[in-house]
Amino acid sequence: MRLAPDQDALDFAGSVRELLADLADAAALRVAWDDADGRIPGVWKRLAEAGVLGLSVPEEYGGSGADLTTLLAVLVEVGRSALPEPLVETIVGAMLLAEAGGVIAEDWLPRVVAGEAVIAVGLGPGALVSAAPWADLLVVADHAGVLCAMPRDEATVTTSESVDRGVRLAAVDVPSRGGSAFDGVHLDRAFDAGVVAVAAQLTGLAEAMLDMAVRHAKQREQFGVVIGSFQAIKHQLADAYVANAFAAPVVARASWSVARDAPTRSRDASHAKHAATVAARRAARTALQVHAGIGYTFEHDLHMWMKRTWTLSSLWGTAAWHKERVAKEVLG
Amino acid sequence: MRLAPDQDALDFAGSVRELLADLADAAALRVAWDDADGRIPGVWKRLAEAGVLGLSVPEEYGGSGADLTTLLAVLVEVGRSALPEPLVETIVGAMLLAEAGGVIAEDWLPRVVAGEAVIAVGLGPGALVSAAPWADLLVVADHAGVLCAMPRDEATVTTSESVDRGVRLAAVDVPSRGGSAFDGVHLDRAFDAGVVAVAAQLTGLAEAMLDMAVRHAKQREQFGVVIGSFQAIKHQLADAYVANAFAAPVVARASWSVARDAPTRSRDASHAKHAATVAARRAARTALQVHAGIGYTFEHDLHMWMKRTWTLSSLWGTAAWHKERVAKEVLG
Amino acid sequence: MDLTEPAELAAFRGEAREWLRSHVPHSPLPSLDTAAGFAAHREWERRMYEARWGVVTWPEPYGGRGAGLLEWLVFEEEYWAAGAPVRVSQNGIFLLAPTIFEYGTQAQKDRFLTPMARADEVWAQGWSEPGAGSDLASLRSKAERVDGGWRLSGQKTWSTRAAYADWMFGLFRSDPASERHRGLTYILLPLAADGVTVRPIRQLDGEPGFAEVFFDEVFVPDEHVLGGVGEGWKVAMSTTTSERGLTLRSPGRFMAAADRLLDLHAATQASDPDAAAAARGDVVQAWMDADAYRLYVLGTALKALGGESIGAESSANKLFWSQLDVALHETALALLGERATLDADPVAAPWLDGYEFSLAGPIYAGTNEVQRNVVAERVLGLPR
Amino acid sequence: MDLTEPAELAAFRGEAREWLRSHVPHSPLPSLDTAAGFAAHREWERRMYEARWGVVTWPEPYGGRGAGLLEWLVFEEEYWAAGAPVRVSQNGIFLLAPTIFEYGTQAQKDRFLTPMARADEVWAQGWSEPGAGSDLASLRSKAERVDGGWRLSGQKTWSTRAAYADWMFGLFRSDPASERHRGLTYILLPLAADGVTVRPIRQLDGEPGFAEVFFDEVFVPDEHVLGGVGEGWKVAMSTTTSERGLTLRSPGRFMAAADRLLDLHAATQASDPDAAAAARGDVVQAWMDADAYRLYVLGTALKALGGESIGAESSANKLFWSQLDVALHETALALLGERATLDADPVAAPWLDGYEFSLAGPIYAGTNEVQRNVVAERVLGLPR
Repeated sequence: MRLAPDQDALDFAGSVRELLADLADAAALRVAWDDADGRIPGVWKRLAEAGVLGLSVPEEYGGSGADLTTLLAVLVEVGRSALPEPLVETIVGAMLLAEAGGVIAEDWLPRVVAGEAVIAVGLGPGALVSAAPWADLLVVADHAGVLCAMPRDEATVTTSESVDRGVRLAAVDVPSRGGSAFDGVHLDRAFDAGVVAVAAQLTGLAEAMLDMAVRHAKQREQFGVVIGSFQAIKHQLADAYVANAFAAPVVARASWSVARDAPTRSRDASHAKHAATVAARRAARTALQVHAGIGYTFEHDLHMWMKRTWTLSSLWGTAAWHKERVAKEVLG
Repeated sequence: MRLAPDQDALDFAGSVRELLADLADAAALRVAWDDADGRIPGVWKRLAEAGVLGLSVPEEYGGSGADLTTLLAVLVEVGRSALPEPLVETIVGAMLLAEAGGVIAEDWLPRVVAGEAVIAVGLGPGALVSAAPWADLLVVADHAGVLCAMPRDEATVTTSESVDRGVRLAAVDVPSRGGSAFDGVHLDRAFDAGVVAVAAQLTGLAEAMLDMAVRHAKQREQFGVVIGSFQAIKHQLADAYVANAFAAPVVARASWSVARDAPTRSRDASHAKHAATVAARRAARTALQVHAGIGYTFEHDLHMWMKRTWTLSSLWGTAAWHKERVAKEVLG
Repeated sequence: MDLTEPAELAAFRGEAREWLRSHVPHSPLPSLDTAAGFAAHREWERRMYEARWGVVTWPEPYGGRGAGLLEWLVFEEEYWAAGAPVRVSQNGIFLLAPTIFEYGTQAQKDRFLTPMARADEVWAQGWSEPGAGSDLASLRSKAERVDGGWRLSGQKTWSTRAAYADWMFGLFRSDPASERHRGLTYILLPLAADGVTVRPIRQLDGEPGFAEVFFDEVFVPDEHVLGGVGEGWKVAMSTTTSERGLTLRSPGRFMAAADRLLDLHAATQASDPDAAAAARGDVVQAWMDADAYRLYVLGTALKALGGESIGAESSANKLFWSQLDVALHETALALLGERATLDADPVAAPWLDGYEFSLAGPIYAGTNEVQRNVVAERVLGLPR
Repeated sequence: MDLTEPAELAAFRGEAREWLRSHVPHSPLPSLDTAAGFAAHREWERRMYEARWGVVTWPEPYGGRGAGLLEWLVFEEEYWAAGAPVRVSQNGIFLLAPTIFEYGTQAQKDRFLTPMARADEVWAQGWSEPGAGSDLASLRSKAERVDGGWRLSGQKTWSTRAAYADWMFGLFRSDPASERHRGLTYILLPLAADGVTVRPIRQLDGEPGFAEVFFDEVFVPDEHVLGGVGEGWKVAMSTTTSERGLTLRSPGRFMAAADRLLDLHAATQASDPDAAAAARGDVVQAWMDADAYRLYVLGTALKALGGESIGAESSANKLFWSQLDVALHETALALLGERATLDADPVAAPWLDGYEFSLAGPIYAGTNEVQRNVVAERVLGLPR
């Protein structure tokens, strides 16, 4: 038994971490935030070259055919770097295409693997489609509620500005008879995969914010000592650490449940998103309080991580939505 | 304007505090707890002599005709001493009798004022009647749901043992055609009066527990210093203090709303019980954590205050019940 | 006990409500953190002042109404309930003015109060320094004695409003040999003075809500010292007590926010009943807490009017409102669901702004960690 | 990643479940804190031991099954799910035995382990003293060198089970000149020895769950020293690490409690739907937290089996389970409403007992304040 990614997956995630530290550090992130496009030039292609984009695509389409448990550690790293790239959306979209098969899969999946196509998906309780303005292909419901895929320029995409400049959220309006309808795909499973992927990012975000806060607490002096020596600082950091440490295995288990399509899949996915959201929001609040004034500035990096936390909290179902989903399973 | 009892009422409560410190200190309480009866001998009579029992009884029945705002400070003192006497029940019962008037009021109210009669009442959401085993007169609903008054020995009173040995909780079964039916009394108002009275006791309990904890924190040494010098201790005591400090004016306002039968009476009463319950339970948890091992013993006095807090939390509607009552008013 | 609003107070409330109803701008002013918005807010303050609603607590000769604490609370309730703009003059009229009334010379009162109240001169605060935040007494910006005045050097930070303000009040170390709370002097200076550099700092929301201010041999004449030389800490404490206490965060503001939260909940009940149901407990808790805050402040005000000192209660106050404000806005964001971060959405944006603003609450005017120490030590008597 | 239960583990689970189903007493045993209850619990341990379910992690020669960590977790899940009695031998088999296996001589193993496992000898712990609680290193009970052994004097307190136990293990200061963690020795002694006085202390629930133990020149022979003289702190730490970590509060206990909470919620849904609705969020939170605790412990166990050291993670562990346990029981009391304090009510009483017991969680085995320091300092690397 193992409740952690395999060593190979961890090693792979380690290499992605290095790649991101190199290409997508806080400075690069800041540039992307100021840019109209909002993405970090070149990273997507490099993620493709590193094999990240093809990781969960079946081998017949040029991918590695791995499952969500293998992607998990990569997603934590993506969260840790607050990366503004449409990874989750593309992974989930690719999962649906692979399941649908046929021409559409043959057309698009090799392009996903090569880093030449971005997919955005509209699943779950929300109306906004994350990454739609960046997408080449949209997988969304039409007016009749039928899921279909179409190139982005065949739909009407209306972007809503977010305080998190590293995402693009949009309403998507689909023409009545546009796109290719999907048959026989497991929407719920794809949704749960996205939910767990976002939860993994949230645990990474929380780790990064706590790291920043701990570093600050070790350096910042007040009353003649570093503030990290005060119990008031220690204890709030300890509590935030514990919350995230206990969310992580819940997220890991959910990745397994999704990969195996376990009977508890939806419950486990929702538990993961709830726990990870609560822990990450707590980490954000704690990190801000520990940083105090400096953390409240746009100049300090923390706010980009906080705002990413807020966005991922509100997408793919809020904490309350997921808690109620667990409650329905557990309590009826 | 004044959001505090009048000076007269405060002075009166001060004298009650002295009386209780004298007759009903922790040692007396402990004796009562070990006693089969569970009351402190002589205190009821002394409360009558001091005018506490007649305080809210109309003058025509030998009382002082004061309202709940005047009783408020006394009830806080009663809470502070964790007094095991049926004060709230008798006050509310007397309020109903006075409103009903007639023979029953003429019979019983002078005896209440003289400390010769205890009343227990069955109002609100619960099925248990507090103080019923101690009561001379019961004011409860019969099988048809009609409120009626009858001497205790005409009903079947089945006591349930409580971890709080300073209360007596019982199920009361009323014979079909027993007692005198009440007409034209405002049950809801009487219930709200009881709710606010209990809330006032809870703020007093919280104050007493925080006082104990602060005293302990100033004396107990660990790691070579008194534990009250640790931020971990300071901050939890500060938070518990703040919660109770903000409950107190809510309780005071509710006493006014009940006294004036304000349109917001029920909402204010429920807000008071909710806020006071949450604050007192927090004070109990904090006091126990600060005392640590010694607070966990039966020998230390703290547990009697904690258990009184638990009982008063669960009677006259729980915090959740009252919160929902506020929600229904505020949110619909 | 008596909670009936006296007739005069009710009349005052009616008058304020009437004026606000007919004068509060129908659509929100542009953001205070832009030049245009700053000007629009100055203009609003001027209209308030001219109608004698700008500084109701000040004496009549200075444009006020000599309003007492209760009237002030009532005015604030009406002000925020009317959806009126945030007060660009806040630092001056609520924080500095009480200090000028207490310690200022007649000449200083004549010079500063009216332009302050008319928002012709907007004030920024100069407390914190890069090395002196929670530990304010460790500040190092200095004032050197020169002929006829003082020469300032050093740096202040987190100076609210300084990006567009005209004047600053703050503490400077006038005795180079002094330490901690001693040897400080309270000084007023124009931000346009030679040697002053204001570097706006963008806040969480990306706007320059505060600034760093650098002093390079800035001359300030003696008449701009408030209170005695070396008495700065004592003088400043009267301001920071106001800041933390009654006059910084009036209950009216939270009551108005709680009422808006009820509206948001009602709207969500129609659009997303599950979200509304899940947030029900938090919504009513926020409303109850705003109500409790109103009552606590009212009780404190009535005690103060009765001659009791309020002291460390303002720390309890600050802990409560800052936590209430964060929780209230967290609840709103939960109700907004996926729209929570849309900062151009007309429904979501004010809540998001409010949330970002609320996050500063547990930090500024003494972090909540410091306030808990104050409550523990000064109210509960625990050892330092 | 692989969360499939291996076939051998599933078989072990099945065997345990089967035995428990047919042997767990149908009605609860009398309270452990009465003489009769203590005897009944000893008897239950004896039956467990005889069926080789008493000490599953011990090597077979000592009556165990050589079970690994995963089997132990599975056994605990089954044990608590079956509603089996609390373990009167817990101090011995979970806290002392690992230390004996690590530091004991062969003679000590032979002398102590079997009677411990059969509950013929029940062990109490001797850590805390009146002046040494959170600050355990300040303990002062002393062991003086005498011919052939040691003479103990002083006092221990909060000694769980000591009211009815047979033996005690604990730390004594054997070097009178030593301070803090140095100069301590780990000693085993019979509570029936001359000079030992046990004064039971009634806990919150009124029962003598722990005791003070006084030592008046108590002689203990050399062979009852565990580990080296003066090495007591190091030897003891292996026990307290177990206590705080995996082997004190197994997830199975909380999972069983969470499952009972679901039942209580379902029952309340019928009798008091408003109360059930109000507690819905807290009930599912308790269930999720129990599930998270199970997963965290499983993850830690798997890491430990993979050769990683677990160290300070046990502090995070203790913070989580102790808070979960209190919250879970608070929720149950909220569901019980006015019955919450009825300690003779068959539905309410176990929850009330459980609540009282849960309140000790944040205190014993190192207060949560101490644990937060440990997490902050040893995991996050903040300065002491």
